[in-house]
Amino acid sequence: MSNDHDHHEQSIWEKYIFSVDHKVIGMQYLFTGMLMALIGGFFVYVFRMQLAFPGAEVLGWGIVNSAEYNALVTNHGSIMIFWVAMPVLIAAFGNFLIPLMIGCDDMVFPRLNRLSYQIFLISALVLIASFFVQGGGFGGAWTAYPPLSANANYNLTPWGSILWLVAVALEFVAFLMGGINFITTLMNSRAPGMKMYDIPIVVWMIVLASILFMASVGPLIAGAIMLLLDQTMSIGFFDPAKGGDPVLWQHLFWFFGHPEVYVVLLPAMGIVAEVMTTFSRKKLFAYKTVLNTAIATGILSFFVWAHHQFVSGIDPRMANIFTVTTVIISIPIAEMCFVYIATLYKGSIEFTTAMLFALAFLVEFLLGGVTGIFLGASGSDIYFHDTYFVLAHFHYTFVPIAIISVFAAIYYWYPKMFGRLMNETLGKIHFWGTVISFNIIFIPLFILGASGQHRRIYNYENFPQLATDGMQNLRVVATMGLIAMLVSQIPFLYNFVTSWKKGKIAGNNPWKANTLEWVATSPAPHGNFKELPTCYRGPYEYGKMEGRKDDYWPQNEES
Amino acid sequence: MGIVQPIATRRSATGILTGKLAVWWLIGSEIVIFGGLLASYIMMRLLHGDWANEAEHTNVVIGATNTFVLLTSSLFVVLSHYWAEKGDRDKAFKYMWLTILGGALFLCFKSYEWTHEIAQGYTISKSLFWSFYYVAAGIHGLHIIGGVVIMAFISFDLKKGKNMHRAELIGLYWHFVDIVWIFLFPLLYIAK
Amino acid sequence: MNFLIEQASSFAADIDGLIIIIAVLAGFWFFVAEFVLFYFIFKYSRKNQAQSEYITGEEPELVKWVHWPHIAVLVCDIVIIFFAVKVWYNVKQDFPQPDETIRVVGYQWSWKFVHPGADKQLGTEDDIEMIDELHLKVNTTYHFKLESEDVMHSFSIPVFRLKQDAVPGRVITGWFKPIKTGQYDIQCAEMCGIGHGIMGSQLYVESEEDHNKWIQSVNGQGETLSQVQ
Amino acid sequence: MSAGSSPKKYVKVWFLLLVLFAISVIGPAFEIRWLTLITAFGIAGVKAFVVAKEFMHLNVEKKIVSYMLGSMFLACVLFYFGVAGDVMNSKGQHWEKKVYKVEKTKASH
Repeated sequence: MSNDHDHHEQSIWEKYIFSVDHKVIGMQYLFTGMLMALIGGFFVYVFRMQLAFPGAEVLGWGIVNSAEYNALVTNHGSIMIFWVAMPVLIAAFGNFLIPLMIGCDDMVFPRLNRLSYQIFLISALVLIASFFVQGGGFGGAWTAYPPLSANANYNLTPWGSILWLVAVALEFVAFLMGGINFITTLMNSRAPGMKMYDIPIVVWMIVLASILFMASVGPLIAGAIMLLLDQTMSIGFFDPAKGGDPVLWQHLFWFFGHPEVYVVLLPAMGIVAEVMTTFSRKKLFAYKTVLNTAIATGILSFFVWAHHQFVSGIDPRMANIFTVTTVIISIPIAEMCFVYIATLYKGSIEFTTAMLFALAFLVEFLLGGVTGIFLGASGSDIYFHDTYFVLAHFHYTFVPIAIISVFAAIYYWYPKMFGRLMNETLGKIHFWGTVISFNIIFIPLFILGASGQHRRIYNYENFPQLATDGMQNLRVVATMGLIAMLVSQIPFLYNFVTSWKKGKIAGNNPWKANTLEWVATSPAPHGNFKELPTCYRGPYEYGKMEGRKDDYWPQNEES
Repeated sequence: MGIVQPIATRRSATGILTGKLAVWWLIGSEIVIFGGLLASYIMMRLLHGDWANEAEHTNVVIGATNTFVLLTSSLFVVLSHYWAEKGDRDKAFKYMWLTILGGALFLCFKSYEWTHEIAQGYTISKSLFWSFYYVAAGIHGLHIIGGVVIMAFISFDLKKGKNMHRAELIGLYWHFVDIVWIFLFPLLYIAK
Repeated sequence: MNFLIEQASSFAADIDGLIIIIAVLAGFWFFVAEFVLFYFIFKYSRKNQAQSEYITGEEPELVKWVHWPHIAVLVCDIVIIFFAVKVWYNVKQDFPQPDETIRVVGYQWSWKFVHPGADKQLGTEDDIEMIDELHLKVNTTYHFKLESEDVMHSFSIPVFRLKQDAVPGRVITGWFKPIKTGQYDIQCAEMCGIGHGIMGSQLYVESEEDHNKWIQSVNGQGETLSQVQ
Repeated sequence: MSAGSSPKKYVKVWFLLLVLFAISVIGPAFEIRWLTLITAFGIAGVKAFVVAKEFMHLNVEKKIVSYMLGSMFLACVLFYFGVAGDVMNSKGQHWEKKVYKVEKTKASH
């Protein structure tokens, strides 16, 4: 059936600002996420300079006092998770890819899709506003443990904490609405002939992530309302003097917190699966195993949350249950990594920038996953909890998830978004600059953490055992690594902007991939396909197949 | 700017209408929100035995009548859905407005109840029981208001015989709000 | 491989032992996976392998290569769980009889330590309250009663491998037994506001007679607000 | 989606709900703890099932919907049992809550 979709020429206002096209909304999320990443990156530059050169004036900020330091640390964490990782990984690539990859013309609810971006934009503006209010930005860590977050005379940021909480709550609402849109679209609007196991893994992962998010965020939304009342009307849900219990907030937060990290992990694994299979020309090793381990990880992720609270006041007997479930959850993830590595076996790997980033994801994420076992085992967590070892662990998982796999996705789908290829040499410079400096930052932080340096401390000169020259040099090395990593983003931004007009024309299928988005023209028009495609086979038919000249077999081709 | 409904919305690989599937997922997300709040309330309630003294002052009579009102309005919305399914515009419209009346009645009783309780000094910050009472019943009340407003819009469509399937969608939402109240009523009013 | 800092309490060696076990087991699988990954990257680059093969991943002889490592990882995990729970039980659940009990109170931006004084009984008027200074006798088993007066703090002595959050509204008991004399840091490990970074305290583990000498010297003077270095 | 045979059926279901509702109000009046528990809370569960099955047509709906709603409810139950140990108790292994004197207003009988 022909697709009589676009009928009248839309004004700029309709086409870009108030668009209901899933691709434009995807780009809006992507640009907002990248802008917030710059802000988060600036924050980490400022407070790492303070750590490397305590008390010195930081270029571009001035003297960093302890309240500012806490606000910078808190909002670096909040921005990078809620306003960079989730919007870019789930909303930007979810919106852009899901309709294209399952062969339909748009999300099922275009206006709900636009509304969820608008609420997300408001949440980002509310968060930015929280830095300019009296008392400055909220400084009580992104976990916002009460009574510090609930009581203004404890956190000394009366407006900052309220605005931070409202921003996070709005962001949850935006992603609940977005999630319902994604899940319903995948369930109902698949191309004819696309059976469950023909759906590309990245689409599966993004929708699984939306389901995990929806099922885990509920209690925290109730918790956010309770905390908001504590902050504004000093009600006392979490104030022990009034009968409340601060540990209740910790449970509400981490019941959401841990499924949340799998919510951002799964789309990243999906992106790596797409990029890796295309550039190694290899069928994904055991598609069903990847899918089943993803679902198993998702379900298990609801049973592990209290490993964040081993020493934070929960009953020691509970800790034993959670250490068992936490160490067990490393099984499905290890299985998924083994299967990804097995996909490369007997492949023919072409080292494009996207492929380099996908491989770097696997290399780096393995170290992130392995160091997590030190923290999941309750015994060793007594020592490592809230040290820089924890910080290095979750950066070895979050940076590959939110930065490295996102770069792989941008280099891979840029031709489909803008119709032109990004420059490969600039891409390689950007790749080596980012990955090498990333390791220079966080290997020293592992060592610092193992020698007892705790997180969020503004100035280590107060602790003689931490103020040794050796440790201070490690902090300087880490800060130099960070500056190198930020500087090496310049070739990427330059490449991103100039390739818009000056990149090589890409054509529909530059990478010779199978999935349906490469059937549409690049950039795809409103309504995506002239003829909505039918799906005949799985998305990963790569490799030498008898009777076929090419080493790939697009999903929509009949023969 | 007329938005053309995408073809995606008309597809139904699962056999469930897209709109209804979305409402089921909305109800799923609401279960976890109310569930988290009520779980926290139950735990605190088991800790603080003395809340039973506070709960003495809740008005069980109004709570019971509100339960009756919501049960009846659930009946009306399912009848409205029944007649909408049969294509009878007027009956669907009539029962939808009876449901809206039920919702409005519920809100009137609640506001009467709350004004008296606050007048007697049982405000939200009197004690933690009352905080949970006002937060839980308050969020539920907001959901009733949302439901009533949406039902009004849908009833005008029903009158014109457009989007008749939406009667069932708002009916599902309304039944869910009724079920939440079915659990709220014993937890807040009865547990003495 | 004393990669970590010195062990100044009785259970520090247990925790370090667990860390080494995990390092060996997890590290082994890490290097195996990285080696295989890099081996595939170099062996199957387009230069060496022009044409890729069609492998579904359901072939038994290939699945075997993923299945057995998967089982081995499960076995390693069970070993890790066993040792982790054992260490956790000894440190956080099964407490030896205390020789002395102290009180530790965290408040916005200092630690207050209440020593039992000469009579070794808390709550008597010869108790010694110290701000940001904790004096302990080596080789004696201490119980500490931890509480917080305002927000979440975390009582952490890295050289003891000790950490326990101070939760407002709760009194949490823990134990330790110093085995080395010396002066060490005490840190706050939970974000507690703008002074979180200056909440450091000094721990003095003294021999028997030094400790008694110290008790005589401060006897009855109560709080001594020593300046933080 | 057939909306059931006739309106009469729904009125009967409504009546059943009213009966259950009456029991759940009368039961607690006897002030017997276990009776209150069964009537008030047990019947609430039954009413919820009746509304879900009859009015929301979950009995004829696709199975996946009931599995989804059930798993969301299980998430809440899991949350409850994971957290109750700390919040519900006033003391546990090596910890106890400092009970603050929340001014107890004796109910004026």
